[in-house]
Amino acid sequence: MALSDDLRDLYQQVILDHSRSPRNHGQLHGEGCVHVHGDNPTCGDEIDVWVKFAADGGVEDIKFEGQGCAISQASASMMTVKMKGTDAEKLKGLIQDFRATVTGEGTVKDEDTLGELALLEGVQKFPQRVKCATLAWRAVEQAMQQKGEGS
Amino acid sequence: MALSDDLRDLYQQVILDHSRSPRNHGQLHGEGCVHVHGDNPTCGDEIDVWVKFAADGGVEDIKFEGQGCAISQASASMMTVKMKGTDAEKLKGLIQDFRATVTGEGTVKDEDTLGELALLEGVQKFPQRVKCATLAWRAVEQAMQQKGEGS
Amino acid sequence: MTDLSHLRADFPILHQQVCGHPLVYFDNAATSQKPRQVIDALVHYYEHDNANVHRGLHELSNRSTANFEAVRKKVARFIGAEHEEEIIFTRGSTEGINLVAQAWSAQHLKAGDVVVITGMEHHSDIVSWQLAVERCGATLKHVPVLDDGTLDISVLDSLLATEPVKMLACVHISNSLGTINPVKEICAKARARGVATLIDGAQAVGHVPVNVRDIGCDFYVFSGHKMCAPTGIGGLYGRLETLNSMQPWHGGGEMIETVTLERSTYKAAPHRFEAGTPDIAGVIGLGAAIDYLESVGLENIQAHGRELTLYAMEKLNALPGLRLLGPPAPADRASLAGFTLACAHPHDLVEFANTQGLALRGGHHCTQPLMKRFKAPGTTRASFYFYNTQAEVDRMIDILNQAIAFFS
Amino acid sequence: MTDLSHLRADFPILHQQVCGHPLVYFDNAATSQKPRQVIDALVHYYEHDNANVHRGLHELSNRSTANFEAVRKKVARFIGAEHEEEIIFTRGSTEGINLVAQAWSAQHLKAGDVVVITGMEHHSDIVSWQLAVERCGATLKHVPVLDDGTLDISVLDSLLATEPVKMLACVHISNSLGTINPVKEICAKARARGVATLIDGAQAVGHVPVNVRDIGCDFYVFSGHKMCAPTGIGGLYGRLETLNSMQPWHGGGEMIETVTLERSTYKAAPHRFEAGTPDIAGVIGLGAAIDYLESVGLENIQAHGRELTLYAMEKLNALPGLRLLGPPAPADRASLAGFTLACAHPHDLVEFANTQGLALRGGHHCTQPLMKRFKAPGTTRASFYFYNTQAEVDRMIDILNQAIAFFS
Ligand SMILES: Cc1ncc(COP(=O)(O)O)c(C=O)c1O
Ligand SMILES: Cc1ncc(COP(=O)(O)O)c(C=O)c1O
Repeated sequence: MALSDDLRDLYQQVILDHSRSPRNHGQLHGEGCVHVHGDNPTCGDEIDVWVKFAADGGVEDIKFEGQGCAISQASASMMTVKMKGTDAEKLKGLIQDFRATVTGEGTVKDEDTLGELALLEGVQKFPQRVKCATLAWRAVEQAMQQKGEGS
Repeated sequence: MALSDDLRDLYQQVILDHSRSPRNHGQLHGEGCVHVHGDNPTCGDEIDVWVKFAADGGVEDIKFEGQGCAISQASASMMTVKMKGTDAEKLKGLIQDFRATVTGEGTVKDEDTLGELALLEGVQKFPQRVKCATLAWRAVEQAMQQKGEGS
Repeated sequence: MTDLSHLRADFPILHQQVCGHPLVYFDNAATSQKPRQVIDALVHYYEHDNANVHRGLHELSNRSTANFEAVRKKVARFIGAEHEEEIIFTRGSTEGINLVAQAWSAQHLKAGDVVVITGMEHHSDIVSWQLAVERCGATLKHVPVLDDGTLDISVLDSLLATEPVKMLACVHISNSLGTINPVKEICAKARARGVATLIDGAQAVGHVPVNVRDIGCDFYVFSGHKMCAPTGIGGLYGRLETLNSMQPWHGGGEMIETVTLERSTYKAAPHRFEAGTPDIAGVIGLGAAIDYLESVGLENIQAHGRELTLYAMEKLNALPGLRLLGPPAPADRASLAGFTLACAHPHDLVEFANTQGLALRGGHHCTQPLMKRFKAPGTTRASFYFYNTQAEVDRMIDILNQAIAFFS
Repeated sequence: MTDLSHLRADFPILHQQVCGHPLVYFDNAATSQKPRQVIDALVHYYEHDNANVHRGLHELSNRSTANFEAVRKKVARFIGAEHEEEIIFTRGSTEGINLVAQAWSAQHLKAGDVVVITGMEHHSDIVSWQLAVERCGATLKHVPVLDDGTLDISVLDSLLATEPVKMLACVHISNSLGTINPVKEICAKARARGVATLIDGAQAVGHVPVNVRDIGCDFYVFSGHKMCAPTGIGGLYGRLETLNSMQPWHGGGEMIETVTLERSTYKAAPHRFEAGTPDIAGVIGLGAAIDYLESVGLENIQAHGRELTLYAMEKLNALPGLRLLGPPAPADRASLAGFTLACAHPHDLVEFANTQGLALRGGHHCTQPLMKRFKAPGTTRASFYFYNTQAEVDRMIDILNQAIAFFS
């Protein structure tokens, strides 16, 4: 009973590893920190993201807590790794490229920056999991908006 | 294109004749007269029956007005002819026998009294028309009840 | 005449004998027949894809959900809605009207307000609004019907000008008269006064091209079973912002975001208004019906209906003692003819016709006030669809002639 | 073990490959599959009898009406109702619950009253009552669930003794835990206090013998699609005098006696609560499903389910990191198993299973408060019906073992 290739693509070792041992797990407090809660009510996935924005609008530091499926938690963990220290310009590109990666719509402009996140390409074959993969990302977009409104 | 036997049985010449020229058409007023309105809301058939009961509970006089299908109007007309002058005992028997005739349930006890009304037997083949044939009869039953309550 | 008789082969039910005669089915305004293609879609669904929608992650559920939501998109396109989220699946027109009369009214109708309907509404559009105004102390008024079977628009104008009207509910095509109402003009008048509009399209969708954006209504309802789709499915169109301004109607699965024992939050339209397991197969069948009707072409369906009605009206008008209700010009009416015969009550006529294999409908057609308006105890109605033929109309006229001879 | 595997031949959908593996369908609590006999009944209806009910006098309409009303009688017998007039056709359990929560409450629930539900209700029974109490200023309380997945009846006793309770709504069989509640005992307690009762039988009818008179409830709802019938049809049982004490719910055709533009009068139950064209084919299909289930035998279905669940529970309990929710004794539960696995989230597990052809369901199963109660983000649920086999359970255990190896 061999596992299907699609399934192996979806749950690559790196992804399972991130879901089991999430990086940047925890909270951030203090000035300049924005906290956003996101959820996928139908599946019950939940995420809390804390972002400390840099002066230029980039991400100085980022942490998260959450519960949910391997895809949502791994995506959050991998996202924080990539985002930490990213400037505003790159941040926007990264978000766009990631969405293109998991949906298969649009083109990825900067493969290098995406790095490991490109592994989440396997989600394309599982359209109903796109909202799992993008949960943390939507929280960050919301944080960017909140920051924008605050300043 | 011969007409079906069932249809000819339903609309016998006598029945059509009664529906075209109803007997005992009109109203009754004065002491001892009971007036009842009946309808079949789904088909729109309507009937008004006036009964002057005799002292023994029989029918001294009876008239009706109404609008509706040939079956409902013919049945009302033929009913008034038979009921006029009937004593209480015979009245009950007549009503039971008529119901047995049109529904095909139960047995007719007194064919003689029924007379012409036996022609409405054709209704048995058209179960959805039973309520047309019995419209006026239900009104008389209601009148009997009202009289009973009044005395 | 537009010849669509080859399509009869798609309808298994038409090829049967009734009382020893070939069936002539002229009761299409009550419900239409279903083509093989729609029946096959149901069978295929149950034999291959059946699973509950929205909640699963397994293959059958994914397939069902994708097919189900694809029909929402199809319906939106078919009736000219801007967003697929504007389409709510209902059991039929009646449920759609009740949804609006309850959920919209709860938010937007209060004591002293006026709801306007017309004298030619179907009971569903009368009774739901009677119940709605009763609940909140509003008042129901109506636009009367003129002798020619059209609406007295001058009364509408004066109601809109003088009364605190909040909602105008109007039938697109009258199921008793065949009148096609000028709904675009009517909705424009209402909109100019800030009055919301609900159009009852039970007799229109699948029979004439319908575009809700062009009509400019806030709500529009239709029944699948009258347009080749299965029984038990229909649709409500609502403008997105209007729908999302309304609180939920029924509580249950699929319409919620989070539920605690204390309180709940709700999804946006359309799911907010689709509590519980929907009629999934019905939706799939509705999609197949739309595909089928589009392959025939709405313009062809309309043209054929108009020609057949013109033909039938000429023949009917020649019968002694026959009074035809509704607009005299076939261009202003849909493909049905409601009439009275001096010598026979509708029920006797329908009974007679049935013994000759002809399916007509007699009665008040769920429009009792309209019958009273025309002083008819009821009418006999012949209603056509694209699979009906001129030969069938000839057969009807034959049978009516026999009936006249029989009952006179 | 009760062997019903020969019945698989009646279910075309079961004989397919999913992701290259034979389909194992364990999502029966979401919806059941349909036997050939039910599909055939639908096809026969559309190919021979299709016509609108109640309103016609022609042959097809008479046939449809007779067949339609015959199913009402059949349903009444099937669930032990005294009168066929006590059966109202609905889209499913959710619509039935909402009908009661709206139409019964309008007459019988007022500010200050209390409605009691339980901690294991489906969202449909939580949200409809939340909406109902909100409308009139009543209060919603609940009977909590104990660790073993049964109700804390002592809390019910004290609520009934101390609160102005007017309605008690309780699920017959929990769709998440599998708990079979002692509904007869519960209804007796309520009745002793003059409290009305609504039992949600979505998971019970067609799975265990149900007799509403024996249960002694005022209302009982069920969904056809969970018992081999088509989607879009279900039933509400209500005691006749209770139903006739309620005002209409939806306005429309079939539920009225006379309509004027000013006011209307209404039919008695059941038609009072069936406005508009019903899902006629759905009703016909429901009748065919009942015939089918009775030919299999409810006792056989129940025995088979119990044996299969016992077998599955033993195997599941042996898996590392698996926590089974609900009563530990299979005799107290219906044929489903909801569980969590330490190493994998339900959605990952269901996704994994699907690639092996196994259809499980993962998530909150429309019981979010219950998930919170058991501190689970959701569960994975395997739910069985009579056409499932021991070999399929073995296959599931195999796949779960692989999943554990994969995700750990
Ligand atoms: C004009 C009109 N409105 C509403 C309805 C009600 O539709 P349904 O019975 O499908 O809910 C009908 C059909 O009976 C109709 O003809
Ligand atoms: C216990 C219970 N109640 C109510 C429902 C709702 O049933 P439906 O979605 O068929 O209306 C379900 C099924 O989802 C259920 O399992």
